[in-house]
Amino acid sequence: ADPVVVFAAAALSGALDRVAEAWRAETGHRVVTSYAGSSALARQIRAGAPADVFVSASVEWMDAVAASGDLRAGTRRDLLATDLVLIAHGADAAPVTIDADLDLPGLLAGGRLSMSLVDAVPSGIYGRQALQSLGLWDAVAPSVAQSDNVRTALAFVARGEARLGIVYASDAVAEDRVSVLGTFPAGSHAPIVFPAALTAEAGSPAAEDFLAFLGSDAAWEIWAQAGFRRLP
Amino acid sequence: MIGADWLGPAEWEAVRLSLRVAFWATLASLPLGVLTAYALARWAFPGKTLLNGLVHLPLILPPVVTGYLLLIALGRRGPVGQVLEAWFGIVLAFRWTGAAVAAAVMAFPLMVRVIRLAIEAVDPKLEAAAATLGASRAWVFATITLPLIAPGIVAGAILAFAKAIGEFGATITFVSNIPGQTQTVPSAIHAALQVPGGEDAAARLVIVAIVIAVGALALSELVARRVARRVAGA
Amino acid sequence: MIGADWLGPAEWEAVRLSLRVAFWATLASLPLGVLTAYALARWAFPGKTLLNGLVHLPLILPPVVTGYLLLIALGRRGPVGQVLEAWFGIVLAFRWTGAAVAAAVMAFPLMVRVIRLAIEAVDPKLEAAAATLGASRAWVFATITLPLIAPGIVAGAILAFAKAIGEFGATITFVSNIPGQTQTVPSAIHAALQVPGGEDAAARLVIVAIVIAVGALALSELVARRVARRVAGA
Amino acid sequence: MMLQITVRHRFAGFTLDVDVSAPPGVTVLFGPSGSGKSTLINAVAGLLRPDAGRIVVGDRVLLDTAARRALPPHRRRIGYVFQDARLFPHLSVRANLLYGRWFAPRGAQGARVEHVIEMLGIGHLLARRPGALSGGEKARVALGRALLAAPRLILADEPLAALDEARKAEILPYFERLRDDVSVPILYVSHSSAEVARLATTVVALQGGRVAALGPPEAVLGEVAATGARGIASVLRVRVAAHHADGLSELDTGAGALHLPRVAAAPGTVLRVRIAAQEVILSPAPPEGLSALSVLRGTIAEIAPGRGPAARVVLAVGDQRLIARVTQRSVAALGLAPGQTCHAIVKSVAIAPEDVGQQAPR
Amino acid sequence: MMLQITVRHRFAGFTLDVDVSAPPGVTVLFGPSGSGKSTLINAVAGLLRPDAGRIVVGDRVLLDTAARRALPPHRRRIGYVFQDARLFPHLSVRANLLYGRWFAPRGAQGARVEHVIEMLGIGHLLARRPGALSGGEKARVALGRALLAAPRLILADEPLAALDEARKAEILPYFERLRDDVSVPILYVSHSSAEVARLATTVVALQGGRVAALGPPEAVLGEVAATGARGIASVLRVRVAAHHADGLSELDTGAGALHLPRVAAAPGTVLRVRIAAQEVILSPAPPEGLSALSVLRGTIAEIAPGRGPAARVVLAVGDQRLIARVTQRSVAALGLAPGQTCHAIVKSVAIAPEDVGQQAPR
Ligand SMILES: Nc1ncnc2c1ncn2[C@@H]1O[C@H](COP(=O)(O)OP(=O)(O)OP(=O)(O)O)[C@@H](O)[C@H]1O
Ligand SMILES: Nc1ncnc2c1ncn2[C@@H]1O[C@H](COP(=O)(O)OP(=O)(O)OP(=O)(O)O)[C@@H](O)[C@H]1O
Ligand SMILES: [Mg+2]
Ligand SMILES: [Mg+2]
Repeated sequence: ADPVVVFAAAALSGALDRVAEAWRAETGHRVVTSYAGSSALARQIRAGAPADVFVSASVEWMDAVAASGDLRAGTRRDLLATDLVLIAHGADAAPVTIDADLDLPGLLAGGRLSMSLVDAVPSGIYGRQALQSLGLWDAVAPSVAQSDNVRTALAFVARGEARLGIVYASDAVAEDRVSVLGTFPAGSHAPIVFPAALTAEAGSPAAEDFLAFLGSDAAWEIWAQAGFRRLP
Repeated sequence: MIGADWLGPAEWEAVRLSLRVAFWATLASLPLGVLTAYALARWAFPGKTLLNGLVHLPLILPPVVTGYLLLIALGRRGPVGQVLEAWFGIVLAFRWTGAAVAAAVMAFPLMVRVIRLAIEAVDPKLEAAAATLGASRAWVFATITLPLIAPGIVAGAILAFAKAIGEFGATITFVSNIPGQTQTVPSAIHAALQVPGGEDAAARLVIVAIVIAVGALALSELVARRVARRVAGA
Repeated sequence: MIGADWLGPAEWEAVRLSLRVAFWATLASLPLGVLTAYALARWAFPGKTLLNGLVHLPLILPPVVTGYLLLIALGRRGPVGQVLEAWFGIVLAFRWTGAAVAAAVMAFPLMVRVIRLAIEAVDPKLEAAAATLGASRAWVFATITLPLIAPGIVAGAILAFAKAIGEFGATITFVSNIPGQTQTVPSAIHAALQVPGGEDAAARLVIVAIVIAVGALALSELVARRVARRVAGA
Repeated sequence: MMLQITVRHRFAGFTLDVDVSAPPGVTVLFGPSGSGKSTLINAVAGLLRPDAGRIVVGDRVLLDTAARRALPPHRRRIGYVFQDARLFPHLSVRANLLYGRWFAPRGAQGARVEHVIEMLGIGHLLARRPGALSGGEKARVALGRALLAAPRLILADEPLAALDEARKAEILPYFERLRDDVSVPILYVSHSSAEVARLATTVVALQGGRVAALGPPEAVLGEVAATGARGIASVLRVRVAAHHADGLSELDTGAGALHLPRVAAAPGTVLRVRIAAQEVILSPAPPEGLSALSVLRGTIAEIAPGRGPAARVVLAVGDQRLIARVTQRSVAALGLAPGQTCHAIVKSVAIAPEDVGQQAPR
Repeated sequence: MMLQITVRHRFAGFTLDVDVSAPPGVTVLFGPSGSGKSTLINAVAGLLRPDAGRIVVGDRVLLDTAARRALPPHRRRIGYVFQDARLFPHLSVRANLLYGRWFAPRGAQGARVEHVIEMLGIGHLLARRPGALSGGEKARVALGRALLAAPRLILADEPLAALDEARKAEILPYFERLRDDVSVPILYVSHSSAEVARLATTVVALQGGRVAALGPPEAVLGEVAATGARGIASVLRVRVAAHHADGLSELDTGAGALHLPRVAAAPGTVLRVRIAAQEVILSPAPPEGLSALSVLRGTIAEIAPGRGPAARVVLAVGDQRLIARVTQRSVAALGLAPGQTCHAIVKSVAIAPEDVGQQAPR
């Protein structure tokens, strides 16, 4: 049978591969995953890409695909959630409480705050929302170094080029050259969700099955290990 | 020593695909590259500046934009893509052929620039001499100009090949990153870098890319030296 | 007509920055480019293949990798970066100078290839003639080789400039995107394309990039034609 | 095959303005460096599009700017020996030689390849590339390449300048045969008045882009203006009378015999012989006891003192004219005067092989 | 400034193997196309590194492969006139001419720029680029460029081949002056035996990469093997005796006077005159009533029949040798035999200006 083609946000790579492996062990079906930025994947699906399942890192891009009629109606659901964390270079930084009183400029001490693109990449957008709602943004905005994806943002901190960074909790778990200083309060930014859906082109029952499997308990063992949360 | 299992099957697949994509991208764009270079070097025609700008466009624009434009034009729902599919049964989107097209487009300015420079360096007196001996413009081109610019063509081709091996932004935007179908080595490297702890896999692929490219370079140097010696006439 | 407010201030800043980065990337790498091209074209030395491969590397590798390698080497914590900072007070990380370095590195293979081709096309008999008239190797280079390859240098420079205008992947990976400091036009375009409905903003910037590059191309064609006429000796 | 060339072209600082009409045969362009010879030839080849002009070879109009007609170079069927060789560097000598063959119409009769290769002495070079040839070798290959293109018009721009005397002497007869047997019209640039006299059916003397003199070599070579004093010569029509056993050929001028080293022509053949005016000695009385064997008897037709110490004495010998250049002192000492009978002494061995040519059919 | 050149070099199919030692002055390389002249000159210039060799100019060792010494070309202080001009296409004619000046040591005394430009007649070309020059114009600029480099050794590879007679006649005296007044050693390739006789202090005849003959022109030009029969000539030392009012100069040979068109040298000056063997007429009795003014009296030293109908007769005139080339028939008819007294008739106007040269100081 044809493998199930999954277009997934790059932030999910690794964990999603293990989920797919688990599914294959269970069903014998193969999954082929194309990782790229959510924007690129969404545009490709709208241009007729042969994808069966789309997992986006951005609600907006999922909306955009839905609006153009390229999703199979009724299959969309919010799959995963994660948190936004403040990280620092080094394995043993002291934790802080993230609230409006946090002396972020003091923590930066002239260094850089590494984030994803604050106008474009989801983690960056969430990060700015959080800083703004806490009233910390204006003080640190000039120090923000923006990367085009969250992995690069993480790498700047890991290499010590940037003192602090804001990334997903799911990204921070796998990097031992950084330590998590704290988690942003859930109310400081819009909920971070990864929606998933079948595309309008998806024909095979296997695709439906895989989408279902993504939310199964078996999958959640893997998701949780990778730092993701179930939606409340 | 390093065994075949040093790379996973998906990675080997990416290597094979990259080679195929780069080879065809280079080979298929070469005739058009030579023609374009010749037109820019030798002809005067309205719209020459435009053509020149158009050729350079993929160099100037971020690859993502080029890929996006390709997707809009050549995708299954794009105007050109629909024509290609309906009339010739050719589908580029999300196939390796599309990856080759993206690589060719991205490499085209390099190829044209180099070949054009070679054409401009040909002594028109030799072409004139050939004409007096009865060779028409086409024959002069085939028997004098073309052999004399052979070193330039080799250089242009190798540059295009290297670029095609390394192309990533336009490719992933146009044909996505589907393992076994459109995942080239750079896409695979990129994907590997997204995985926490994926640096090792990325490094292995980087080494593979380097080996391929250095091999191609060395080969091209050999060819170029031979060709140059022929052309120098010694 | 299109007013100055057609682009936002951040976008104008990006345009200014792109021009500055591309200009300095091209200018500063030109001497090294000519030297490298000359060495590859004319000298035989151990490690020549290696140098050739090294020069082509940024073409072959995905830009992200190049950017990452630059970060490792030239970042504040990188071995070279530390030396630069400690000895010369030069910091590249997160500065526009770093963006220029990234653009220069990415454009270097193109520049070198083109100039090398031009050098290989110079008739060694003319250089020999200059030597008999008393010119040392350096003088022969300065008075004969260099003027004769001027069209190649112009072509190489314009190719590098175009590439530098379009460079994005290595730049953002090395120096990230700091508006006003390292956010060049391609970064801005890339950012715009990441958000749904950002195509308009991206299109505006794409047009700006095209205008810049076509302007540079047209200028270079003018220069190249003059230079070529001089060199042809008519 | 008449040759009609009217060309006007301006370069910055130089204007070519010529109107030449020449009968079939070899038309030699003669004139100082920079006088416009190559420019004229380039216009005939189609490599230079002149400001205005009309060029007709036989019945083929190659160019007519008034009628906006210009045959492209590759349709002109020419064999152009460039002043600077212009061999194709990427082709072997053999491929260079055969290049024009590819494009000659099937069945066009051109020179035989082996024959040309042998005449030019380039058999041992065939596999080489032009970069490894000496200057004279290049010149010979360039000549061969043009000859082998089966051309209907040969343009030769100083084809022999880079060659030694011996080699020239081997190649010159080939041009004569082209002129006489194959009747390919030839436009030939030369600085050598010996070559001019031997080959030319018509001489065009150029000077600063204009025609200074035009006519058969007998006429033009007698003009100081066209050739410079030392180039003055007469060209005599002679008939081969006999070949003697001692290696000399007797040539009848109608006014005495010339004895020349063996000439390769059957008795009865009409040849032409160039006799440099400066090599003729005059003697009122029949000379005796001299090593010179050829004495022609004639009547002094004209004595023209030159600007220097020399004078030009024209002798009517039979129905032809022989020019002698002697010192004015001798004219006075010997009391030479028009109408007087006089003997012209010509050394047999002083007439070079390249000074004897087949009479061009008119 | 002795010139010592020992060079051995192999190309595929050609081996140069020469050992030449020449006194100061002009050393002319003479020989057929492909005999190795340019190769030899390139070795002296340092553009060709021969397999083995030693090249010494005066006290400067340019090359000594045994000692692994090779001066790079730019330190050899040469002025090389290339066979193919090789002008710098991107520089104006003026910049081409002055190129070597930049690198000449300060205070090196070279030719005066205006003087060279005037002699070569290239004043109107200075602003042009080489691409817009005629063949002969290129050759002249190339010559000027080499002369103006203030060289300590001039290498000239057929510098005059592309020029007309008049232009040659203007340039040749310049080389003589270089030889005699400035005493720059000159290595000169030529196919013209007139140039050889006029300029050469030493002639090196090359043949297939080897030295076929070497010596002063008097010796080498008398050899059939070295020059071909038609190049045989004698070179006589003569003293200017008087300049006559009718424009003739009287030159004393020690065995009779030569009368030549005015020679630009003060009475008493010693000159050398090349007399082509084929232009000499012999007469056992003193000739009378001839237009030829110059008669030398001598004794027949040697009669050598050639392969053709001609014979070479060597006359001892004073302490010098004059060679005549006459037919064997004349030798028989006049009963010429060694030891016999004989008169040699030479036409005054037959000696070209380029045949009269300053006597090279030995
Ligand atoms: N690079 C080369 N490779 C092989 N053979 C060569 C090379 N250069 C010259 N030759 C050969 O060496 C011989 C001598 O060449 P050279 O140029 O010295 O001749 P030359 O005496 O100058 O002749 P010319 O009067 O025709 O210029 C020729 O037969 C030529 O073909
Ligand atoms: N492209 C050009 N632009 C300007 N002047 C030119 C150009 N080509 C030739 N000339 C000039 O035209 C004149 C005639 O040149 P041409 O080459 O016809 O001379 P030529 O008679 O062949 O001389 P030579 O015997 O020296 O080859 C020369 O004075 C030359 O400088
Ligand atoms: Mg000419
Ligand atoms: Mg030579």
